[in-house]
Formats: sequence, C-alpha cells, structure tokens
Amino acid sequence: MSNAQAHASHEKCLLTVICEAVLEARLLDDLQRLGAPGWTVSDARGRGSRGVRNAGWDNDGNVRIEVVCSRALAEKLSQHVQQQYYTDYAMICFLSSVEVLRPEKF
Amino acid sequence: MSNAQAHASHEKCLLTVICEAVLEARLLDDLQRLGAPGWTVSDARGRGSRGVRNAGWDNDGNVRIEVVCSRALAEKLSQHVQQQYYTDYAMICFLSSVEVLRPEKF
Amino acid sequence: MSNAQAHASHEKCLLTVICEAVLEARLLDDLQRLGAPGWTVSDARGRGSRGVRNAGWDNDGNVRIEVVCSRALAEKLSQHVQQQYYTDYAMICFLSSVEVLRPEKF
Amino acid sequence: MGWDPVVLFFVFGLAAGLMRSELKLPPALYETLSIILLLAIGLHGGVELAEQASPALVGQMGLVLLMGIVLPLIAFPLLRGLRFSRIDSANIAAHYGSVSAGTFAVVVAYLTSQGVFFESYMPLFVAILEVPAILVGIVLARGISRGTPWRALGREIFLGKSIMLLLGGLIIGVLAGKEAVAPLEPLYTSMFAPVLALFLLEMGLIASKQMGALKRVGIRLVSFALIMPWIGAATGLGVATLMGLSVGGTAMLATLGASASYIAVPAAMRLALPQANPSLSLGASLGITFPFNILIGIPLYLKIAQFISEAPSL
Amino acid sequence: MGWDPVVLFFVFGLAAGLMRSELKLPPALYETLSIILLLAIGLHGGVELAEQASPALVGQMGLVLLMGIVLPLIAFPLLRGLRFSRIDSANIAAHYGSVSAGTFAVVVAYLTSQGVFFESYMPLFVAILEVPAILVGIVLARGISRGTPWRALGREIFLGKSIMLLLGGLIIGVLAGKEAVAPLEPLYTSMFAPVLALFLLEMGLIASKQMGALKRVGIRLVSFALIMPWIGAATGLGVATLMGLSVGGTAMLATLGASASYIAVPAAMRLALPQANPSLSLGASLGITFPFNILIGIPLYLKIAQFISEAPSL
Amino acid sequence: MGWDPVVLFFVFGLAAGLMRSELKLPPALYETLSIILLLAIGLHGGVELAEQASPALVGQMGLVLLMGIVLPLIAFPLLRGLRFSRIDSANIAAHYGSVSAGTFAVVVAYLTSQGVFFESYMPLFVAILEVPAILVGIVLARGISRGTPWRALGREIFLGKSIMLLLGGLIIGVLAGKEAVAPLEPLYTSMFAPVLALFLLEMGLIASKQMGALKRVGIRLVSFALIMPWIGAATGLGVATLMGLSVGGTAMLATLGASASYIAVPAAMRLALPQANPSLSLGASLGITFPFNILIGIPLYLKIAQFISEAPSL
Ligand SMILES: Nc1ncnc2c1ncn2[C@@H]1O[C@H](COP(=O)(O)O)[C@@H](O)[C@H]1O
Ligand SMILES: Nc1ncnc2c1ncn2[C@@H]1O[C@H](COP(=O)(O)O)[C@@H](O)[C@H]1O
Ligand SMILES: Nc1ncnc2c1ncn2[C@@H]1O[C@H](COP(=O)(O)O)[C@@H](O)[C@H]1O
Ligand code: NA
Ligand code: NA
Ligand code: NA
Repeated sequence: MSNAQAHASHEKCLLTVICEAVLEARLLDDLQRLGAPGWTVSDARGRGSRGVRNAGWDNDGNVRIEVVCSRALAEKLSQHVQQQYYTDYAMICFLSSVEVLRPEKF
Repeated sequence: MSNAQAHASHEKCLLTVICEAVLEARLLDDLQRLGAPGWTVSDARGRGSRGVRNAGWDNDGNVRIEVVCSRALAEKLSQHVQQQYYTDYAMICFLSSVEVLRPEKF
Repeated sequence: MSNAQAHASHEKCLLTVICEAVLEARLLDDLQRLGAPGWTVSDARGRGSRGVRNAGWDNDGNVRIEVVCSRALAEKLSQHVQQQYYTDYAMICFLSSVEVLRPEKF
Repeated sequence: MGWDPVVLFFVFGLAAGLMRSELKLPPALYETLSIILLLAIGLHGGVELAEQASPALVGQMGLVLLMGIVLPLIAFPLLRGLRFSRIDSANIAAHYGSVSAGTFAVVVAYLTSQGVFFESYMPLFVAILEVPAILVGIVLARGISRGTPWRALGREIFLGKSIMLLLGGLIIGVLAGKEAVAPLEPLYTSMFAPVLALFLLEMGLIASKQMGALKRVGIRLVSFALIMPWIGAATGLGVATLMGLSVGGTAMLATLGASASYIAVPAAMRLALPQANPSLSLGASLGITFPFNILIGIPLYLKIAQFISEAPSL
Repeated sequence: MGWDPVVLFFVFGLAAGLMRSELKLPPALYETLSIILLLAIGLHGGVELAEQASPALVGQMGLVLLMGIVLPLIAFPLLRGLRFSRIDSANIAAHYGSVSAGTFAVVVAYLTSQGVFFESYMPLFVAILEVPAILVGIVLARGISRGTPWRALGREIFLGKSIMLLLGGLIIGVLAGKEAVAPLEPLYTSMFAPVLALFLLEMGLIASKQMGALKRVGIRLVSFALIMPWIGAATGLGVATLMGLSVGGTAMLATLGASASYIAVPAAMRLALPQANPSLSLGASLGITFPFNILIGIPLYLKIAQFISEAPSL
Repeated sequence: MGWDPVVLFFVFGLAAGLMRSELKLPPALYETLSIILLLAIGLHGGVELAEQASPALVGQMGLVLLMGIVLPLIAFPLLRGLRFSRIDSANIAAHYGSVSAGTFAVVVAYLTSQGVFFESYMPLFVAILEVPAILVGIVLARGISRGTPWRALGREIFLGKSIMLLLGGLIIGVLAGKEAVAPLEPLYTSMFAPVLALFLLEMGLIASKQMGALKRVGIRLVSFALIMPWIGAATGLGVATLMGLSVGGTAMLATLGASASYIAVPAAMRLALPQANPSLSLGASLGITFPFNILIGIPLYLKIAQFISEAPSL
C-alpha cells in the first residue's frame, strides 16, 4: 500500500449491498439521508439463504448497490442497512478497500 | 484491518468469475455441489484473449458471477472452475478479500 | 497474503471505472491503445456529484468497466482516463488488489 | 372447437418450466407485455365507459369496493384456522382479496371468443378491487397502529405500476372517446390475443417455479389456494347479482373474486409487511390459484352465471 | 371529437412522473419503440418518394439544408444575449437547429387523424435537418480549429443511430417500392399509433424528470425554450412557402423548425463538446420545447399554415 | 416489382455493421423477435398440420430425419479434406447438418410473396432437422465413447429454446385448430413480415461482425461455407422429390438443406464439444452461408425446383 501512497492515491472503502430489487428506492433514500456521496446500481440475480432470485419477473430480481466512501461511513451505512432490513429481506453486504485518485469526491 | 476487527467484522473472500453466458447453468450447478453458500450473477460483455464478446445476441454474452465465502472454499472453487473450463471457454477468475458483518452466512 | 502466495496465486490490480455510457466506445479504444489485456463491461445507473443517471433512456445510463492488470498499468490507465475525461464527464475510478491464478493472462 | 390456444400457451409455459427447459423470455419482454395488457384493458374500459356511463355506476362501484374489503376478511380467519401465523395470514388474505389483471385478461379473451356480452366498464372494477384488500391486510397484521407509515404506503399503492396503468388507460379512454381512440384499437383488438398468449407463456414458466417452491410448504397452503377461489367466486356472483350485471359481467366479477393478485399486492406488501413470507403468498397465488382459474375456474364461473340467470326464481 | 389519445399518453407519462409514480418502461422497450418509429417514418417516406420523386425535390432539399444552417445561427446570439456561456450557447443552438423525430411522428399522426394531406417525402427533410446544426454548433463553439477531430465527428454523426435508421428505412422504401413493401405496412399503419402512444408515455416520464432539473436552472433557459419554437416555426413556414409545399407540408416544416433534438444531437455533442452542460440542453429540449410542441405547437402551426394558405395575396 | 424489402433489411444491417455504425438493437428485442418467429412458424405449421395430416407424413418424416443424419456425414469428410481438425470438422458439420429457423422464415416470406404454394407442415421438418446433426456431430468428434454425458446432452438439445418454441407452437396449433387460433393469426400474418424485417436487420449486424472475424480464418472456411449450401440444397431437392413435395415444398427443403444453424446447434455444441472453436462454425454459418442463402440461394432454389418440376422425364 506504500506503493499506492507514492502515487498520491488514497484509501477509501467500497460497500457492496446485494438485495431484492423491491428495496432499491428505499435503500437509496436511506443512503442519501445518511450522507453517501454517490452510488452505482446494477441489476443482478442470485441465490442465497433465502432461495433463488431469478430476475424472471417483477418481484423476483436483485440489485447490486455500490458505494465508495470513507471507512467510517461505510461501516455506518452497512450497519444501518443490516439492522433495518437484514431480518426481513434477502440481502448481503460486504466491505472492501479501494484506492481512489481524487479523495475529495468521496 | 485491525480497525475492521474492532468493529467485529470478519474477513471473507470474494471470488469473481467472468465467463461466457452459455456456462452459467453448469457453473452454478458446480458451485452448489462444491458447497458455495450463495452467489450473485449479472450480465456483462467484454474482451479478452479469446476475442470480443458483445452480448449482441444469444451466444455472445458473458456473465459475472460473484461468491462470498471462506478463503479456503474460494480457492477450491476457483481451482475447480479453472481446471474444468479454462482451456475451452472464455473465462477469467479472481479473488479479493472483503469484510462482512455476519460471518455465519458465508 | 502469505497464504495466497503458498497457493501460487499472484497479486494483480483491478481497475473499476464507472462513467456515462456515451463514453464507452471511446474509453475502450483508449484502453486497447494503452495495452489493457482485456476488460469487462456491464450496464449500471447511479448518482454522484453530477446528478442522477437513471438509465431510463438513450443518453442517461452509466457503464461499469473493469480491467484486471498489473498495478503499474492500472495506475497508468486510471491516470489517463481521469486526465482525459474527468472534468467533463460523469465518472469515478478506483483500484483494488485481487489475486489471480494465471498471471500470464493479465 | 378445439382447445383455447391462449390457455394452451399457459400450459406450454408450465410444461416447459416443469421439464426444466432452457426456455425463458427476456425480463423486458415480460414487463412490456404486462404494461400493454394493463393499458389495453384500461383504455378499452375507458372508451366504453364514456359511452355507457350512468348514475347507477356509482352504486355499483360502492358494492365492488365493499367486496374488496369483505374478501380478505373472509380469507384471514380461514388462514388462521389453517394455522398460518397472523402476519402470513394477513399477507395472503391481502393477495386473495385483491385481483389479478392477468386473470382478467384471460376472462376477457374467453368471453369474447365465446361471444358472451359483458359490461364494458368492468376494468373500472379491476382498478377498484386492487386497493382495499391491501389496506385491510395491513390493518389485520398491525392493527391501526400509529407506527404504520400510511402516507408512504398510500403512495406505494396508488402510484404503483399496475394501478397507474389501469387508471391511466381508463382516463385516456374516457377523455378521448371511441372515435379518437380508433388508431389505438389494435392494442385491444388484433394485438390483444398475441400479447396475452406470450404473457401466459411467461406466466406458465413463472408458475412452474412457484409450484416447485410449494412442495416444501405443503398441503395446508395448497388447500387454501384451491378453496378460496370458490369462496371468492361465490362472493363475486352474489355481488354481481345484487348489481344486476349481465351473465358475462357476472362471470367476470366471479373471476375477479376468485383471482389473487401477483403484481400490485406482492410489491406493496413486501414493503408494508416485510416480516411476511412472500413465498407463501406468491406460491399460492401464482402456483395454484392462477392456474386453477385459467384452466378450470373461468369456464366454470361462466357456466354457473348462465345457470343462475336461467333459474326462474332469481 | 375528444382529446387526441396519443397526446394524452404523453400527458399521462408527465403526470405519473411528476407524481413520482413507480411507473417506468423497461429501457429496451423505449429503445425498441424509437427504432420502430424511425424505421417506419423512413420506410413510409421512401415508398412515397419512389412514387413522387421530381427534379424540384433537389431544390427543396437545398432549401431545407439551408434552414438547418440558419436556425442555429439565429439561436446562438439569442442564447448569448440571455448570458449563456459560449460553449453552452453553441450546444443548445445545435439542439434547436436540428429536429426531433418524436415530434415529427406526432405531427404525422395528427395530420393523418385530421385528414390533412402532406407531401409524403417529408421524412427526407427530417434526415437532412438532423445534421447541419450539429456542425454549425461545433464551429460556433470551437471555431474552425485544426484540433477538431472532424473525421471522428463525421462518423459519429452520420453513423449515429437515428440517421442510420431514418436513411436506411428511406432507401429500403425507395428500392423496394410500394407494392413490395406492402407486408411491412403495419409498421406505419396499424402499429404506428400504438407504438407512438407507448413512446410518448415514456417521453412524458422522461420530460417530467427534466422539468425537475429545470427548476435549478431558472427562468432564462425556460424563456429560450418557449421563444425559440416560435422562431423555428416561423422560419419553417417561410421556407415551406418558398418551396411551395401544401398546407400539411407547411405545418410539418414549421413543426420541424420548432422542434429540438434529443436523440442524435445530445449523443454527438456530448462527445464533440464535452465541456457543454448537457442538463441545460436536454432540460430545455425535453422538459419544455417537446411538451410545448406536442401539446400546443402542432395544432397551432397547422392553424397558421391554413390561415396563410387562405390569405389571398400570398 | 422492386427488391424484397425484408432482404433489404438484412443488407441494411450488414452495411451498417461494416460501416461500423453505432446502430444496435437491444438484446432483449433480438430475443423477442426470435421467440415470436419460432412460435409463429410452429403455430402456423401446427394449424395446417391439423387440417392436412395424412399417414404419408410419417414416411416423409422418416426421410427428413435421414437427411439430417446424412448431411453432417457429407460435410465432415469435406471439412477434413480442407484440413480442419477432427473436432472442428465435427462441430462445423453439425451446424450445416442442422437448419436455420431464420432462413426458413425468409423462405416462407419469399414463397408467400411470390404466391407459390408449399406444404404447410414444413415447420415440422424444421423441428426434425434441428436435432440429428447435433448427435452425429458429437459422435464424429468423440466416437460413441462412454464418457459422453448423453442424458445431459439430450436435455440440452431437446429442451433448448428453439426446439421448445417450434414444437410448442406446433402442438398448440394442432390441439387448438384453425378456428380457435384465429385471434393469434396476426403472429403469422400481419406481424410476420415486420418482425422478420427487424430480425434480419439484427442478423445483418451480427453477420457483419462474423465477417470481420472470418478474415483471420481465411479461404478454406469461406470455400466450405460457399460450397456446402449447394450440396445441402441438392440433397434437399433429392429428398423432396422422393417425398413427392410440391414445387414450393421442394424449394423449402432445399433451403433447409442449404442452411446452417446458428441458434440451437452453437449452444448445444459449445457444451458438448467445448474444444471446438466456435468462431469457425459461427463465422461460416452466420458470416457466409446465412447471407448467401438470403441473398442468392433462396430465389435460386425456387428456380431449380420449378425447372425440375417442369422437366418431362422426372
Ligand atoms: N455467498 C454469497 N455470495 C454472493 N452472493 C450472495 C451470497 N449469498 C447471498 N448472495 C446474494 O444475496 C442475495 C440475498 O441473499 P440471501 O438473503 O442469503 O437469500 C442472493 O439472492 C444473492 O444474490
Ligand atoms: N484483463 C481483463 N480484465 C477484465 N476482464 C477481462 C480481462 N480479460 C478477460 N476479461 C473478461 O473475461 C472474458 C473472457 O476472457 P478471455 O477468456 O480472456 O477471452 C472477456 O470476454 C472479458 O469479459
Ligand atoms: N461515491 C460513489 N460510490 C459509488 N458510485 C459512485 C459514487 N460517486 C459516483 N458514482 C457513480 O459514478 C457516476 C458518475 O459520478 P459523478 O461524476 O460523481 O456524477 C455516478 O452516476 C455513479 O454511478
Ligand atoms: Na380476489
Ligand atoms: Na428545429
Ligand atoms: Na442444413
């Protein structure tokens, strides 16, 4: 990572949430309210502890939401999301570290 | 990473496989048989050593498959997948480390 | 990471660029010219400092481009992309480290 | 006359799904088909409504609204009796109190092909029946607690896709009138059956997946999903008789009573009552009741409506 | 006669969007609809062109080309006067100098439903008008500098989706001729209105989003977006009179003049002039001018064309 | 009469692709078009089959099946002679022994537009021809080894999308019969040509990509892709004469013999014979043989069939 520093890149955190599509609007509202600097959403399908989600029709798809932000915020967001929705909705969350060139954006 | 520990998050491994779409059903069968706790699939297109795959029609798209699991399993899955399909199919595989809040899921 | 070494996996870099879809063809041309060994593209939508991009119609979607390559190349690509397009286009870029089994591919 | 080909498309999808065929329709096509069906039903209804509107309609609308409130109130104790949890019972009751626009499209095609007249403003009743059961279901689950975010729920329900499309089509039909809508008629004439056939093909594929899921849930849910349509149909027949509908209209209201939602209600309840298990409600509605109505129910309800209308004393 | 239902679909989309309904069409459907519209317009034009081509047409094409050069040259100083930056002014001027195929489809449907004759080779003019404003816009912004990658831009513009489809359809129509094209006629007869209605529903949803964005930009842009259509229409009326078009053709050229691009130009200018703010140009074109033309402009331009044609001295 | 517009759409796609235009259809549209074509062909065939079925048909089906076995056995040594590897030869042979439903749709449209009668149960032969070449190809590559997962392959092949849709449509047509299918007729009447035109537009775009890829592969593959259609057509002509088909039916079976699969076979062979290089088989089938048949072959096969039928001694 010292290598990264040398190139003036900065460590940030990438939060990835995969959850049922019906939650999309609500989750994005929450992200905005909690101060996420931005997000990217794409459509997905999958399988987990709550069965197969094939994206074959309206109520059967997943979305994959990504947020690049500070580690502190990522942890806050992920904790909020899990507390709020984890029990009742098909969902997984994970964090990883990424490097960005323009930290002021995130 | 000590920071992560402090927040009771746990390190897991994210296996990403990008391969031609025709393999999807077969790969997911394999993942299940080998004990993957779940997966997420999305559609993609791309270019690699085996040419351009534009997703313009039936036999010309890629899928992007993600599995969050233990490092041991991720290595096993990735080795299986590469042994089985790498020579004959357009495919790449990579691992990265991620942190999750509820390790019991994966 | 010593664990990874033991399994003969090799560290590479994953560059992720999320930008407006209209740039896709041009960016991929640049990637090729600069020597990227391959890429994967998927469609996305999102929100950032330049507003909401809903993918509702022609001129309103994002793409998510991923390149697995050496760290040096990833940094070169990301610097090029940011210099060239960052001011005028909706775009973010980030790097992370990944492990691959067949380093000769990337 | 042979089999109804539109229904055969459903059977085809079901069979393909159960044989685990590779066949699947692109999700965008399924969405497109359901958008066109909803708009076409609404538009056709609106055009006819503009021609036939009468003060009596207001009373009829009231009765239909009542029916939408009563049905989940019948379904709920039945489900509780079958030992489903309070939350799941309320959720399933909301699905069965509401209606399925897909089933409605099939009954329209069926009556048309049989040459049976029906009141052309029936789509209005589809729109009316969509909503109340959702609200009743929420109250059954939560009581009329303060915590319920009624505003957000109201938005969710009234601004949901299927009600918007039905009502939008209806209002456009009323405002434009029959003559001006003529260029759009293919939507509910020549294109209707092909669109419906493709839609049912996909519904068959979807239903086959739900049937798989049902195996786990077992006999109690299947019983409910086979019994409730009869109760709904009977209620619909009764209300239709009160309203003085034609034979075709009566068969239709019976079908609406017997049908269970799988678009509007699942989306709304998933957000309003997240603790409920959606695979129970969708399994019953899509996996059992939809096929039952398409394959057996609709012709039967028409028979019964014809029988009643011919009975001297009624 | 009631409201035009095709226009009501636009209003419906607008209303649904402003109410923040969940309603949205799958992106693949929107793309499909615009592909079909462009092909159908081109094909229909080509078929008629084959029947009616005359040497006079070459002169008319020249005049239309001129109109496509003049319009952005009028818009640019107007925008500069409203204190937009040079780059943004050039970008917006390119949008307004070019045309909107969606608006053209609506005027086709409108004149057809009103039974007004128009020259059937008008789609040719749509194709001609798409391009020059883009080039003028780029020159206005950059001067005729060496740095401009004209080759790449040329490809971008001429090989862009909308021009390819319009010209492709046109050429196929010319080569095949009316008789051979007969099996494809549903594209521009029975299917045209339904496709256009769905397309306008989506356009309404899109326009509603742009309106939201406009609030931030304020009154100057809105004024321009409401004034420029009048200037464009007047120019179109003038050129049409010079060309000796029929009343219907005149109304159409006025509509083309008044319309602003939202497909071909945004894509081309985004790459050619990245510093320009696309939310200004799209906000004006989609959020204000498109609705204005659909709801108010088109009937008005027809009225004016009829009035002019009846004026004795002209 | 001018050019065939449906074929011109293919040329248009080809040209747009070769000019590297931005034009592309959404993948969901392409999928939808091919689903509709396959269903429509099957349904139409089934409806007519119900009316015309005869015991002779069983014998004809046997002959067609035989043709599906013989064709890859002819192609294979030819390919080996051209110095392709055993695996690649087997793979390409499987493609050419099977058929292209898209080519079949074009020959249907062509014969219809020319007013040439053909046996209406031809779609049955399309379904029959899809399968045997795949099995022969696998055996040619692997021998009848134990390792071959025949069960899984069988599923893959018979439950694959295109056979399901063809057979599903066919069976629905047979079961429902002409009268009941009437509301679905637009699928194979008014909608058929527009759907086919859009489909061929996309096929042109796809073929243009394959042509690019061909440059690398060189002259041997191109020769094969231009020679094999003649052999396939001759075989089809011979079998059709044995079967006593009409002139139209003969031209069709020649076309089927000449055509090479690009949907069912590639998907199946990719899984059954992964070592084979798919860009060889797709390049030949899509990049050369499909265009050849669409542009040159089909009219030619009809001419030959007419010539043969008029020859006194036959
Ligand atoms: N181990 C996993 N790896 C990758 N994706 C997963 C995993 N588990 C679950 N998912 C995704 O998250 C969704 C919801 O998970 P679940 O709540 O476990 O059903 C699934 O539909 C998958 O798309
Ligand atoms: N270096 C790379 N970075 C990102 N994606 C890649 C890379 N190489 C290959 N891919 C993806 O993996 C697919 C198969 O790769 P290949 O087998 O190399 O043709 C391609 O179509 C791309 O989508
Ligand atoms: N913090 C973020 N996390 C994830 N995605 C982002 C973030 N910021 C921006 N994006 C994505 O990048 C695109 C362009 O960003 P921007 O240039 O900031 O508008 C957005 O439309 C999002 O898809
Ligand atoms: Na009901
Ligand atoms: Na204009
Ligand atoms: Na063949």
